[in-house]
Amino acid sequence: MPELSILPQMVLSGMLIGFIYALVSVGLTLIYGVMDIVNFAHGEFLMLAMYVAFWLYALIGLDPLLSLPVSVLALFVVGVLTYKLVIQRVLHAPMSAQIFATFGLMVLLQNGAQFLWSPDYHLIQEPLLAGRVEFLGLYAGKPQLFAAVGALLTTGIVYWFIERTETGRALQAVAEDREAAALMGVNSDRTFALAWGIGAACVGVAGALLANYYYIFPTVGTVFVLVAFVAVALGGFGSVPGALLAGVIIGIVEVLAGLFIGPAYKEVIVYILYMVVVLIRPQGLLGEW
Amino acid sequence: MNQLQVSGLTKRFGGLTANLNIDVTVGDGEIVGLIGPNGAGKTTLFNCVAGIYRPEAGRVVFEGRDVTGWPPEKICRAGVARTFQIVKSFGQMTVLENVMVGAFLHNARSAAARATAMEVLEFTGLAEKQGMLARNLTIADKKRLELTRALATGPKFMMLDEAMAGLTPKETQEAVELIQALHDRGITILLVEHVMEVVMPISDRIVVLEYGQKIAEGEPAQIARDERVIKAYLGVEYRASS
Amino acid sequence: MKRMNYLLAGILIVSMLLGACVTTETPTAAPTNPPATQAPPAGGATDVAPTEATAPEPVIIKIGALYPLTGAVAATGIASKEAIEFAADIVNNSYPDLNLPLASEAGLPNLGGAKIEVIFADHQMDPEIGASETERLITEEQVVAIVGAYASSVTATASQAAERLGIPFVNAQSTSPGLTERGFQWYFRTTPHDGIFSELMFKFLTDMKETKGVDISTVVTIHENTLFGTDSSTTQQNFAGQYGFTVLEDIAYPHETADMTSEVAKLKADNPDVVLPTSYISDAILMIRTFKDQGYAPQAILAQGVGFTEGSFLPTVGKDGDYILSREVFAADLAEAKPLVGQVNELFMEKYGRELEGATARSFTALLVLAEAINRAGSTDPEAIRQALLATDIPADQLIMPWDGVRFDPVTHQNVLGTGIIVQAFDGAYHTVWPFDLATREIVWPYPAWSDR
Amino acid sequence: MTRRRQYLTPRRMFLVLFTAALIAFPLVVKQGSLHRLMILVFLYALLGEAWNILGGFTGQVSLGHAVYFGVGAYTSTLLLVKLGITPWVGMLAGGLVATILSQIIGYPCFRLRGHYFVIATIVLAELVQILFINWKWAGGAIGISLPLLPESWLNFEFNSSKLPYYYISLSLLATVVGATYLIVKSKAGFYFRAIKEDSDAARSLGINITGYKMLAMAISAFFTGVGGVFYAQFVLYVSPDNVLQFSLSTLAMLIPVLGGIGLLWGPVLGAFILIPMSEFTRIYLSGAGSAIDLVVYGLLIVLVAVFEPRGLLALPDRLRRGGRAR
Repeated sequence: MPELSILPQMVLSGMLIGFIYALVSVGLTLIYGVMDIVNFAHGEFLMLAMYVAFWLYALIGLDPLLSLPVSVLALFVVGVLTYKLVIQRVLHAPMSAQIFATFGLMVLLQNGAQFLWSPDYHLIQEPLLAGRVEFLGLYAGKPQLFAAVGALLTTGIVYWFIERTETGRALQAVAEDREAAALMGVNSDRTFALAWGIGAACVGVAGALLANYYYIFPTVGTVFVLVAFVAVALGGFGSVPGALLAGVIIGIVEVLAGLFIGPAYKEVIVYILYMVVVLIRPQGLLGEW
Repeated sequence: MNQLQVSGLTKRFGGLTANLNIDVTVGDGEIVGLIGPNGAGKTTLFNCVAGIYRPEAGRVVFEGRDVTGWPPEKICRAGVARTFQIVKSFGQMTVLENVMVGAFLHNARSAAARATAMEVLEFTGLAEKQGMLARNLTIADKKRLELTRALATGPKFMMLDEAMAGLTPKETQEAVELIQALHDRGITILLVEHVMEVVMPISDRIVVLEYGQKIAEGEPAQIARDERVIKAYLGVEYRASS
Repeated sequence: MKRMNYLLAGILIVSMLLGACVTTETPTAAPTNPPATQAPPAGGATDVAPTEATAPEPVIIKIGALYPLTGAVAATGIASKEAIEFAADIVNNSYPDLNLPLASEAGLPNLGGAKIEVIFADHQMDPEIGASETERLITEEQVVAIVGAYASSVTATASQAAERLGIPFVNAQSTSPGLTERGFQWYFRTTPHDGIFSELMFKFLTDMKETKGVDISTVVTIHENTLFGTDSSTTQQNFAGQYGFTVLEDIAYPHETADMTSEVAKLKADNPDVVLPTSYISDAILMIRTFKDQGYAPQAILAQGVGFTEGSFLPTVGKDGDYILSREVFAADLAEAKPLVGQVNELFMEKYGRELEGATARSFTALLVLAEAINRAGSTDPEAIRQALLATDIPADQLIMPWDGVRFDPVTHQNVLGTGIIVQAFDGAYHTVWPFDLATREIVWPYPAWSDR
Repeated sequence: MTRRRQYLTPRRMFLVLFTAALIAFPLVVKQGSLHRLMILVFLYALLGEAWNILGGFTGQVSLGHAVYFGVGAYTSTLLLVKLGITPWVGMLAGGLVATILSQIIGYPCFRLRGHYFVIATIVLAELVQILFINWKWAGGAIGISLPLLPESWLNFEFNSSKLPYYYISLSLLATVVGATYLIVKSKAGFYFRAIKEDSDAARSLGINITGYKMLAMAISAFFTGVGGVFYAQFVLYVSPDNVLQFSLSTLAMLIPVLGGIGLLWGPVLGAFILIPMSEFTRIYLSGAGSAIDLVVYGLLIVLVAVFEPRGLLALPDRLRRGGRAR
């Protein structure tokens, strides 16, 4: 049994991975909040973002740090296209049909990636961000630390955007009541497209940051997406701060559970935590019905 | 004897009080109209009785049984049927199937349920539309279907929430006749309306709410004369039309 | 629900049904030998065709080969397929200068120079498909024996099907120890299993203690918690006891976990002399990265192959992979001690443009072993072949493997002479470091601290 | 009612024709591989049909049905391996255990709505899978290979021919479709659909919606569990990553959604298209692990979802305009 002195370090490390979970979840929850659709291809958006970062690095030696804007832009486009080509057409279909659609997209993207780029694993060898920083007895990998900061910033920006800007309010209005919003002259179609764009862009950030230190392969999305689903539900569907909070909680719980109960059970503990929370608060930590 | 007795009922939503200490009684076989301007708390009271909301204070007694806070399905089984202000028909099911859902409450077998359903459909005059999908009906027919569906549960007491809102005069007239017919079947009726014209003539008694409180109760004639009611709600146009 | 729909449903379904029959009636062969539909370089067709053409001779002996030709591990499957075609070519044609079974003569002498034809089937890593493809190979293709199936979970069901139908199943690569404990009559395994490999790893550690005088007594096993990892760590713990090592802890972690902080933290807390990881590639990559991040360096990291020895592992982790030790079944640099390996490797290189490695070398060997047995049996009767396999005794010098030979245990049918080697990574490539007489590089011990890289 | 009668004959005709075709199929087509394909079609049609009762008719979208499949498979297998009880008893037991589990899972989950429910079912399924991975007594991650018993109906093992499996799976499917038909026509069926359409209205008509959701879940889980038992006997190998894998949960949903969700024949049609489709794309398109087959597979799914979200059975209906499917 490891001694407790390493506890602060573990909590820190847990938070660091937690911020990544959060960042992946934010996009998901945003899309959900605006239009009640869970994007099962969300993990594949992350995968695409990571490949964008990787190829820019492999082909023109552009560091993920610098290619971040590109990934974000690319994913924004991917999001909008997904909405225009697929989601728009299943907006009024039953939930199962919507899941069906995004699930198909997931299969398509995963295997499209394997078809185009082979199932091989990639890792960005010499990113600008490397090594670790040490402070008051704690340490953290620079890329992880940077990713955490990036996650916080992005979440903050998205939150500010939704709460404070005109467009953001439009998003909320549409989320509240499409008809009413329409009367107020909000074009719900454009708003939805925007939501998908931003949602995907968030994953774009996540992918670029993750590419700094995580391996890249066609099904890398699946490693993160289930956690993201849980985080979104745990935080409350549609709640951006909720996703952030939940992501970090899950990160910490995973590490501590792994440490004290055994890595084989770390997910179990997270799932149990989730079930307990939603049974007490069916709408999740910060969500409302 | 009073079939429904609501006493001292109070319902709050966070800060605002939707119903405050309301007493309403509906006698066996009566038609009672519950009226009041929008936001007077009619639907809230209605939902407290129907079991959608649980009141903070007060009791709802139906046929001598305290049904306060019972869930809707239990209230229904006790013999209280209701319709919704915004129609909630089962859009993807046919008219007959809609009504059969109601009829199944007292029929375990499909054949029996179908028979009951057909009987009430004939009664409400929707029989020839039995094959249509509910979502393809007109508003008037949807409201009628909802009423038929509720009737199929064999209620002693029916609560109709704005059964006539948004209907053409002709449709309204048909609706009034239907309500009369229900009454003739021996069903007690509580009407929630703010369209005065239709409530006044058919109601035995009228209860008036304003700002969540009961401001008047009595026969239509005296309600029509009640100054507070007139001031609060009716305004001139009712006098004019009467 | 609309009656019309029933009707149309019916018509659609029936047409589907008929469609199903018609469409597959014609190209039944398609699933049978993907070569036809495979990318040309694999060239199954191009190899087999001439032998069929130039052999109006007595018989063609059909052998089934079951591999994952699509999906995540397709790369390995395709490579194994090439190795098997290569072996078939060596049997069917004359290679006098190779000291391999059946290399010198063309075909199988005891069967009037009969040629062997290998029919491939794709199991996609799915146990159910594996079993049914085996049945199809046996019942519809009339193969006399089967080689396969790479993944242990598929081998489990496929060999079961072969067992039921009474056809020999020679297993080249599956290393789950339990497979040879099932008391099967028709299942033979040429490759050493994880038990043997695990023992090898402890023999190596003991040898290091005795000859190099390193001071090691404690180990921690860390493994992904599916079939492969669980099997491996179980056997490792048994042998640790036998060889006098203390297992401080057995850490199981979920496959494809996103983060290994807690796993490595436990390792640091236990602070063993040697870490014994059993991982697939994704976890292996993450593990090494986390070691680096947390600056963790035990005396030695001794891996149970697979994730750590898979082709793209070292290229992916780059220099961070250096000095990792792993058990291996084969390494091309064996050529330095075993010229035969060099000869075969060159031929394979010029034919398929890639070096032999663990998977291919073992597939190659398995087919030779099977062919040699069929030849000795002098008949294609399954029971005769089974008896011949039981009597197999191929000396080490006729193998490209670092084994002491091939001889099957009369009960379990496990090759009792199989063994492995220990390799270590030096600038992006693995080199044999043990047994010392096969070593091509001097072992680096202990594992250097990350700070002095 | 009258409309029903006048349509009855063509439907009967089709049913007879269809059943006859299926019974005759293996006698006409002798290829074992095609028998196997059909067996899979029947099995997955059964899964879809079972899912449809909960997800299609009652509108509770579950993505955790792998649990019931796996638990069914494990139950019969453990009974056989540990106690030597014939799988036929195991089939009943498997269904029952799945049903019981479904009630344990359903109780908390039905307090959740919409996507909260979906995610909860996924999470619980994952949880069960992890528990099985770590449950040594039940074979842990390694799973259990079923003992090879002499081929017999009692042992539920056949190796010389797949025909018994074919007819067992066919009759299982027939039973489930028949049962579903009766359920849909019954009180419970009407209540299921009412709950899906509008739960408030349903309650106002005296329906105990939680109770009926649990009932739908129970029936659905039972059939799924039985399917799992058949699979275990067919493949003779159960492990957490073959009978408890997430893809089973998705497949159970994809099939009815493809064919026509909430329609009796939707899952059957869905399975008859999806399973052969994925098999054939695999056989004809899969080159050297390029995964092009799954690319096509995914693309087809998206196309169906985009152009006929109500499922293929809605197509004829769309042609007859008015969109009156479901």
